[in-house]
Amino acid sequence: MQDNGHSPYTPIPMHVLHAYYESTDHSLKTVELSFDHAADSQAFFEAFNPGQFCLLSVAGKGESALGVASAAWEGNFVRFTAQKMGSVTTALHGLKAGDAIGMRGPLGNGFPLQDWKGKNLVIIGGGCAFSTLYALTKHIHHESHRDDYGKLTLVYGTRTSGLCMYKHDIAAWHENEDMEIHQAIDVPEDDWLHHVGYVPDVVRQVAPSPVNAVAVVCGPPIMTKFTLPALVELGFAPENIFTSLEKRMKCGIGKCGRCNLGPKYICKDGPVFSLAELNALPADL
Amino acid sequence: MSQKPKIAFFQCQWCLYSPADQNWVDTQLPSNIHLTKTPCTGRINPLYVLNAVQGGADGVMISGCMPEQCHFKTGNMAARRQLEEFNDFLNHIGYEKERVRFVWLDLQDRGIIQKQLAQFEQDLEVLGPAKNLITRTKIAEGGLNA
Amino acid sequence: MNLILEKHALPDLLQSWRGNYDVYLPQKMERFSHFMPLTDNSVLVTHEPHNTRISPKALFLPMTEALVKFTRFGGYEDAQQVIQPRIIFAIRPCDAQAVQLLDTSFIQEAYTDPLWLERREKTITVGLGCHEPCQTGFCTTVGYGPFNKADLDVLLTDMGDAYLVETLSKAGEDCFQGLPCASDEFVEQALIVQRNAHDQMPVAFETENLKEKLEQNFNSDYWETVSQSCLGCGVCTFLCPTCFCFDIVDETQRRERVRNWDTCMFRTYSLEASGHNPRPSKVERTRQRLSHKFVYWLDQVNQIGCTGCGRCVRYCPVGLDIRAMLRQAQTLPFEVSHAG
Amino acid sequence: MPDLDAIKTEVRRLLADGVVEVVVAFKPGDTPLHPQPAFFHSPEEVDSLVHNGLCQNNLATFLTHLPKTKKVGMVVRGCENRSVNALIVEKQKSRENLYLLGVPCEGIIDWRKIVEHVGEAVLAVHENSDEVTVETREGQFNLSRNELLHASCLRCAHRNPISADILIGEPLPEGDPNLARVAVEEFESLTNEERYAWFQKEAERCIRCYACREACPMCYCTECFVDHIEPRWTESGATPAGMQGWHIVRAFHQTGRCTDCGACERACPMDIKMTYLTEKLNNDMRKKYAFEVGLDIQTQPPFATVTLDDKNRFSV
Repeated sequence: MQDNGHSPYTPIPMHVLHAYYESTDHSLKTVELSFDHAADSQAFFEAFNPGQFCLLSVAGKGESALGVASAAWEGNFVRFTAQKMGSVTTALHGLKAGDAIGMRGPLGNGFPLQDWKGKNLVIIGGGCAFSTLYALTKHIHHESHRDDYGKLTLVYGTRTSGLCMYKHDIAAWHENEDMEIHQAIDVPEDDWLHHVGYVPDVVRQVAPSPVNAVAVVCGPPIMTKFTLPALVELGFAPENIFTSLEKRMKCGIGKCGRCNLGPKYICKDGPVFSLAELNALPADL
Repeated sequence: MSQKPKIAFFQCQWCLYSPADQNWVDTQLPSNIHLTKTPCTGRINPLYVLNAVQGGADGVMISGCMPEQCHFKTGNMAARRQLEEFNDFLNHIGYEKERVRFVWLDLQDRGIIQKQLAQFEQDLEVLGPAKNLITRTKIAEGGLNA
Repeated sequence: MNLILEKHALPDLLQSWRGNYDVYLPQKMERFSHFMPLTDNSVLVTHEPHNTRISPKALFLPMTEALVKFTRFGGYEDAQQVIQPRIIFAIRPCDAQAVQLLDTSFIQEAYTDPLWLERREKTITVGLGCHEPCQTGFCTTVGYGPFNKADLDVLLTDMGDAYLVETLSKAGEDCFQGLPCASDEFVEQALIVQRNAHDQMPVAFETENLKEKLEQNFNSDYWETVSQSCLGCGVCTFLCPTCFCFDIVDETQRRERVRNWDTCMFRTYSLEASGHNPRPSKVERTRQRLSHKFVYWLDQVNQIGCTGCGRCVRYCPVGLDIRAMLRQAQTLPFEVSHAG
Repeated sequence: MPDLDAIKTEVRRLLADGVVEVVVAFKPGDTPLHPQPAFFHSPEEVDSLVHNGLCQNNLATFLTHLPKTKKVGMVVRGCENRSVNALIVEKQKSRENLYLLGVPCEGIIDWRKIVEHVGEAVLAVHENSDEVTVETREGQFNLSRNELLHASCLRCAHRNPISADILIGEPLPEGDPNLARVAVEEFESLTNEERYAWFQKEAERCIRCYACREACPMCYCTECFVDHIEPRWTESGATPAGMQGWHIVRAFHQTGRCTDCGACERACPMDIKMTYLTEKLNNDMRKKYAFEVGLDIQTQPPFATVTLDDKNRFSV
């Protein structure tokens, strides 16, 4: 049973606060959800840690696992960005402010922030998987947490400039002295002032220092596959490289067996794994 | 029968030539008739019929164009083969044959669809509510799960 | 406590439970036996062909059950299910062991499946040991046995005209109150029957280092060889007492979110929305099924996730035999790991 | 009974001469009751090849598991041969890439019936045209072959492969083509309620394992209609409506494609009878369109063609 006395399979009721397109091609939409009941909100934020995900539930369509893209300090709401893919995310794209929706979460382990205190962070994201990293950056960047961590380096690649998410914040971060941000797109575009190329190459080019540093990689499988070796080349120890995995999920609480990766369940034991942990698991992704 | 029989009505969008008829079908169908317009009777997959039956329809009516008058040349003839066989097959497992009806509408026919539907409704009332083949609205009972 | 239950007294005993419990026992359904609720004229079927075709896990994890109901205006509520106290009679030790294994997955500190838990708490299991070895079973090979007591409230031993009733819990004792105590001699005889049955079970394959061999040969051709004739159906996993995977789907018309049994042998099981499938062919799926039982369960709870009931062997439409597959796995090369 | 040595010799020759890359046939299983489909790649492997009445799968199923362009040899019986032909009609394989070793078939033995008679401790099974001898620990049992045959084999009208490249053994007398029709008519003589009760009783044992689908050579769709999420055609779980929906559509999708081999029924772990559904469809195809599946590799099934002069109930 959850704390609220409901079955862990029953979503909590939420309402859409804002819904807006994130990318210029309208393939990505962000929804911000507010809690219907204060108790749910309290329970959520007590448990929440950046890097966790939630199952958004549209009655009659199903559930979809999405990473939380907001930090707790931002307010009493939860943000998600969904790419239009299957039936649930298509339904999500149809939502407008005021619509009802269900949510289960927070689920998964999230980033081990306690262990990262005092270290430099290298955050590497690609495409729409950047959402949890955005939550992480927001969390760390907040004045109450910023001093706990060292240097912040951000690498964010997208296919085109239009697909870049959270443009407003990212533009602000470029101005910020406090962090080093490298943005990249795959193919050259006019008026593009930042890197052009694939994320692994950009990482090599930026060459963040592995000294007292932790790297977090989140992106499409193909990007992750090539970025992890690049970080190892740069001298990062496997224990200090983290990535967030994804697999098809149904229950989100380690019961349905679907996201099983060796002896681990990605929903329950993950989604955040260090490269050292991953190396010990079968390559069943 | 206390309630009027529920009819799933699949209509080829080309088969009603008269605007008055089409308008009647589009706007004035009684509430016990559920209309699904398809681009051609050839588009009517037997799965649609099954879905209607399992969704609780007491009868399924399909209206299409006369042979050789199909907007897509042969769509209605393909439909004729498949749906007739599907009806026979449902009958093989106990679903009454009379619950599926096919009407061919000539371009010259006016006002015939109202009559056909009324007749079908009458015939279904005689048959009573469908009971062979379980509808989806029934909660799981029986089987190995019990 | 050791009691004697005369076989002719069994029907009355079963009926006497009916007032307080839902009683399930294997009965004949078409050409096989199946756990069904006790009625006035139920006949216990234990010999056909040795075990029920569907494992009694279905009594704890039904093939289909509602999890969530959709209310009007986009709300959700728990699907209510009335679960009466139950007695499962004549469950075989392998199946009871399987339920115990599944507990480790469904009842956990972080999340517990409320439906599973309720069914477990309200169930008394009366096991019936197997005094005749079954042909396709291999319970002793995987470390269990024909008179394995795990997760039973009562264990019965068939002694011809009577059963030896070993009560293993308070609840079990209460059910069999009033039966005469068994003499030491009778118990001694029963122990011989139990030992004989145990000894008659052949060793189907060696389990030593099996985990390491399967683990280290993750990318071996072995998987290709053993999965070649697999059809990719769900017989093995659906009949398996320890397979617990389920799918959650919305049944729009019933306004319910239900869970259905699912299996890693299906293509759609791991297929992601992007079109990527981590297990694209039957090779990977077979590997997952075997590795889950003989590697991952060991990593998780240090028990083999197979109780040797033999259903998958008997009913595989292409005659794939897990025993033969694992015997073949024993020939794979491996290195002794010094890590642990 | 087919001459096993002759089959082996031919298979060895095919592999040695490189006529085919792989031969699909059977090998002995772990127990004598369950021979296993097997893929033979080299002449040395062929020693273990078997072919007997207990080989219950339709090998044509594996044709669509293999790459289209691969040269495949296959040991086929009457039904398998027709399934292969039907797959060729549906362009799943070209005839040039196939070499068929035909074996006349005397019917497939239901292992469950053997178990019912003599128990599971079977050590060996010997068979001839009339009798099956089963050796168990308790002794030897002689059973009548006819009693052990599967229902669809008893009604089989095409026991000899019709388009094999080589026929091993003497052709057998063909079965009576009317038996299937009689079976259908017998079932149809029941009332609607009785037929429905039968269907309901059979369908509700279903556990949705889809063994029937996977065992069927014609069920080669990458995505089956039950896998569709949107629209969901019928309930996905083991609910009465879902089970009925599955059995109706599974059978109906076989219209004009089913060879009545009965592999679906043999694969079913719950002993669900299914051939009474497909037999009806086959019977209709014969009656209405004079079409029989797999008799050649050109004729399209009735649902793939249209004519103006169909005479059916929906005609005007």
